[in-house]
Amino acid sequence: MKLSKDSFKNFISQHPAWFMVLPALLLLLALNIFPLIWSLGLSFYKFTLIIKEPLRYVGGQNYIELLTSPEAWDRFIKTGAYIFISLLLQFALGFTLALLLAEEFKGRRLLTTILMIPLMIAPVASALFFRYLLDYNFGPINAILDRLFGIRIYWLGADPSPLFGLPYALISVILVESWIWTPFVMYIILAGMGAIPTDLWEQAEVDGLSFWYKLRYLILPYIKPMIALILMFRLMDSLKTFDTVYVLTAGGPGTTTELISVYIYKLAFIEWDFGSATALSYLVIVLVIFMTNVFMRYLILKRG
Amino acid sequence: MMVDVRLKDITKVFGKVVAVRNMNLEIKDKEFFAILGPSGCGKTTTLRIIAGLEKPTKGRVYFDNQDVTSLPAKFRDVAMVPQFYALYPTTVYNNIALPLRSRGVSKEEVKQRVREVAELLGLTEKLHLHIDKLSIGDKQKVSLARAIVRKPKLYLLDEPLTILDPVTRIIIRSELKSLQRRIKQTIIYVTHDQIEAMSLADRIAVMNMGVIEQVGTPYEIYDKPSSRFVGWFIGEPGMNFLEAEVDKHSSAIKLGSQEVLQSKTLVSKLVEKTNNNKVVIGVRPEYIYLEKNPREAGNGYTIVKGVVELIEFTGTHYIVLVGIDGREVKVKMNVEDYRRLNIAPKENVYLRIPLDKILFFDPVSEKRIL
Amino acid sequence: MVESLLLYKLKKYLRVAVLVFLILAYLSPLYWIFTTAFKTRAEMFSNPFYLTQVTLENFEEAARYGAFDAIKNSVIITVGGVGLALLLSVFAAYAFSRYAIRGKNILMFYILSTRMMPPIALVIPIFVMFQKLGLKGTYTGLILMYATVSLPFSIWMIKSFIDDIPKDIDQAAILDGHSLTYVLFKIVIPMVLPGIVASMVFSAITIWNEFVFALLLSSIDTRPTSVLLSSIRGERGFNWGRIAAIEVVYILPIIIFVFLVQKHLLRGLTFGTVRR
Amino acid sequence: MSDYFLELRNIKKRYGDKTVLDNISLGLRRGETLSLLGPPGSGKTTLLKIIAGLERQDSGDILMDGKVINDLPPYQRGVAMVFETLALYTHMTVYENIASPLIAAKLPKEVMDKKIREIAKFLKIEHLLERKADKLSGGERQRVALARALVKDAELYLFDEPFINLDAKIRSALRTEFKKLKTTLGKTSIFATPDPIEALALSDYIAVLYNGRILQYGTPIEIYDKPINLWLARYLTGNMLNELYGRVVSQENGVAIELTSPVKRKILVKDYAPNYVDIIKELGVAGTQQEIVITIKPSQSTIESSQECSGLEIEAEIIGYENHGSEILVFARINDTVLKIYSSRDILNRDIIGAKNKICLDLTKAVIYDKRTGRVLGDT
Repeated sequence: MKLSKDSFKNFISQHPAWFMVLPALLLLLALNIFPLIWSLGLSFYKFTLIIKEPLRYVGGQNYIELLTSPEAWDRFIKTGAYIFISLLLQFALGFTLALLLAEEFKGRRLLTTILMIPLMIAPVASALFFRYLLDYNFGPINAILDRLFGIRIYWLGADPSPLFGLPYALISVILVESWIWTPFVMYIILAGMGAIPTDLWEQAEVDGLSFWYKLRYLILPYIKPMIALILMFRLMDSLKTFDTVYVLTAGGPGTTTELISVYIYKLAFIEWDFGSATALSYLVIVLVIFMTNVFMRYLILKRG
Repeated sequence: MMVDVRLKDITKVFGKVVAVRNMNLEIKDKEFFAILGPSGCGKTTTLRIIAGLEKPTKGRVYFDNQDVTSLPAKFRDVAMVPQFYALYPTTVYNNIALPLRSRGVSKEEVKQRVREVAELLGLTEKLHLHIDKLSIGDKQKVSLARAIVRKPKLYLLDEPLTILDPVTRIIIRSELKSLQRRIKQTIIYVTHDQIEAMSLADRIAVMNMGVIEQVGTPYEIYDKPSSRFVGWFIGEPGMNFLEAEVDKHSSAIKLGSQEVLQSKTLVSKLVEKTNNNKVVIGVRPEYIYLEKNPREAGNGYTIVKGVVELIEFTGTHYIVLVGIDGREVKVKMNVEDYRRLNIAPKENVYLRIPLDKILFFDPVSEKRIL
Repeated sequence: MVESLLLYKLKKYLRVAVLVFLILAYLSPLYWIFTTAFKTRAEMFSNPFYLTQVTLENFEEAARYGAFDAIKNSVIITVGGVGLALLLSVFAAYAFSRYAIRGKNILMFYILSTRMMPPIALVIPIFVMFQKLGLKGTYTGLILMYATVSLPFSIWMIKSFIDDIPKDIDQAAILDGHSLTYVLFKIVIPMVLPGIVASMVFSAITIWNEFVFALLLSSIDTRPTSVLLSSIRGERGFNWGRIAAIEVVYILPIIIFVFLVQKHLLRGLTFGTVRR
Repeated sequence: MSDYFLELRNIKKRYGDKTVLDNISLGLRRGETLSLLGPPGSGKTTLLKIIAGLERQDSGDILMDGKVINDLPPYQRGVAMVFETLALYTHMTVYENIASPLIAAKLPKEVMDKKIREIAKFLKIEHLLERKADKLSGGERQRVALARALVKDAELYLFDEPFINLDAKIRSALRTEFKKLKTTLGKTSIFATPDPIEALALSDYIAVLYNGRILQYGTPIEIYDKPINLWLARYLTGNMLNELYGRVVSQENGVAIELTSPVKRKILVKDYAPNYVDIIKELGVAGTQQEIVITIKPSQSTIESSQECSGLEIEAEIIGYENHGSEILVFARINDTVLKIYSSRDILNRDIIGAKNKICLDLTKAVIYDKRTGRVLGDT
């Protein structure tokens, strides 16, 4: 008994690292890695919780069905359009804010801190509140539009908007997501600018460089690698967009705002088709891995 | 264009730290002026105040009698060369040309002037290269070229040579010196390296803890330091300081039990300037000579007895630490003299000190009194 | 000189003015949340822009609606999840920082990959698993889940703080004659305490705000605030005052956190971009 | 059996495919100070950490008092160390920092307190004891680190570039203080530094490390007067070495050197450097026209025109100078070579820049190297 206790102690003191990592590793194994492998397995089965039907191995059938289903393609295209426009918006606004915040002035720190709030509060809370802001009858946004231009818009409806004819509901989703994430873009660009040595800023000041020269020869070279990174991170996160859509429109009206994540949710927990839902999840994962690879390669090549 | 710079009662406070305290300084037109001091003494802050990158908490800055205290940096027409070259991430040509182009100088003229400066500093071959492809020495040259090309009123250099290896440093230093002879402009040069300041400057201001201790030519500062700090800071190793007593009755100055000097005039002068008969003797390590055998004082020398405590070999010199009644003196000897003398720790030695190399300081204020 | 001094100063003030305007417009939704929470029902319809009469009736109604049970659930789950994650990640982070563990870089990749993964992909098998183990709808289940979710990030963040402490510090202590436990608890942990607090806050915010796992793994008794808020969606005729009141209670702690530890939050937020 | 207190035998260490230490063998007697001198990355820190037991060598033995201690954990080796980063516990006070090794040794409180105050007084940091360690200046931090190492009753003290981040002025002051301390305490110590002056000034013996190997071992004077290769010769003078290039030729009236740079001239060895006749003769006889490098330190030549020159006289243009106060280091150029010569400060009485001046190089004090291998000639 004593011997085994000693040898256990010995083992720990010989391999402290191993022992320190073990508990964390076990938890990750149980609730992350194992479930993921299991769900990969599930994607090759027909499996549902409501009907007492036994698991049925169908091979790649779930995948083939999804890849040939016009419904799935429709969701992918919607998600693509959504990502494209919201990234454009977030980048334009985030870059502007970052440029305005680039130089030191009184109150700069406070402003930068305040902008962190949209990022930190729950997306569910933001989305729910935008439902109020965008409400046709009582919402302040329509109230402002009414007073200024005498118009009101069905922000959460399926009517086509002037922007590429996308439905207003999708535009609203883009608006909310961009409201949440623009500060993120801004922070990363600011961080990139933070990498510009103070010496260099001051040199530009003493040399009397104009704003455009500063932008072109100082700021852009430094934030170039950041831009690729922002795109990568925002792409990954945008593909996962769920909370805001669920609360704002629940994918509706009809399926106008049914992005990939919402579609997976519906497959799994409305139609209870776990097999197809997990298969679609893995298609998304493959897509993300492919895209990050492209970005990483671009980054690595760029950095030599 | 020419300019003299005047700082009047400048104080700069960062939070609780006083970086510069009540500074008054006048830099003459076309002068090569060095601000010398240890790190954290406020020398860089002073330079930044002159550049307009920092606003003084109190006091005014004048260029040619014109108050520029609240003028932003870009309107002061000064050029700066920082310690770490601070180049824009683009080509050498663009780096030199951008300040001119920003000022709306015509394309042909920009080309012309960049060429000239590149020629001057030997950068012609490298104009089209990206700065990442340059050696540190070349980068610092580009930084210098960018300053020169603008023909500014005033050059501000902030330890521009410290990051270079010794050989390049010496080459660029020589070029800088000859450049100043040609362009004849006011240069303010900040450094912590006493050798650099002594080698380059017409005049030096020695700073310590936000205060200017002394302003003068290199040898004024070296030979007649105005305070203990200046004496210690200039020279390697710095000046020795020994607490001594003035004996009014015997007209002598005593180091512990030893009488080192006897002079009525000197003693009466010293008594006038101190209030408790205590003075500090200052003497540079290279002006003390060691001897093994006792000898009479006289003929402009004084002799002090001591014991060898420690010997340090630095390659070019020997530094011998000698104890005198609980005080310590460093003696700097060249290698031949040391080997001829042949001494070892714990041996008795006699220090021969020329009288004209002895200075006197006040023990309380630490200022030189004679 | 191309630009005059006057123009230079004008531009400078203009820039700040534009910025302040932009940010005010940007943050107006927050203004509405807070004013609406204190508005009377009558004023909500008659006057959408200002707040003239402050009332607490919305908060009373929110309490009747079960908002404070949900907040209590949020607190239990968050504290549990953060505590468990912290306990495990401090040890793991130290090991990752100080020892040559094979596949160290896997950690970084792992965090990135969890960021890539739609949470939906993970929740399906866990949903089934929890149902079989009887963990569905329990605090324990949610706490375990959230600890797992915040673990990789928490390890990375604490590790990055430990990395900032030179390894010489540990070696000096070992040479002084101290044991490994002493080095960890008396030297390293006190030195990275700000970092540990920051990572705790970061995990806490993540868990507090999380929605997908909460939606599918909680029950009526254990549902946190995010789920309560989303369930309002199904109702007809929104009581905006009540919703705003719940939201104020829900997001106020986060806003306070943002101001307390903003510098550290930024470090977590820009993970992988600033430090590489 | 040797009389060494510490002995290293064939220590080898690799990180991945990079050899950090290659066959290091050294010995150190009680009370001696050894310097490990070498540029950054030469393996100094790794060697110190292996001696302390903080890292393990791949092969080779460490012996203390003749006993192999390879498997002894760090705290049983009786070693104290000052790290390059100083490694202060920044969240603790100075007092707590110094107390650390005593707490680990489980000393009674009163004994501990007495020891801490003694060492603090000795290092003049008594007034800092209650201060937090991150609120100190560079010099103060250095002293605290020193105190924490010295308070421990160790048999061997290791110092890893402890003065590295200090101003030159404070650095040289601390150096002298440190040497005094060491002499007073009489402890055995190893001192790693990249600064030749520090190594020369502080140690009884120097081991020059280069790319993980010991290049030369000896007393400071041995090493400075005859560096084993050209790289070390340049390194020791901070690249201020004067170098003349030439080849050895044999003539009827004796062996001669045909200089190629910076001047073309043929000189008879017996006239200029009689002490080198035997060594050069061997090379000349072989008839290979061996190429050599003649090195002369700046202090071994003169620039005064009044003095008679018994060495090699060269005329060069003065392009700059360095003012050291009592001495002036003059730079003079001839055919793309810059010669460096110390002179008295009187030279500044005239405007010297741009002037041509005669320079006299004393070849009897020169050290001569084989140009091809870079090794010193006349080394046995």
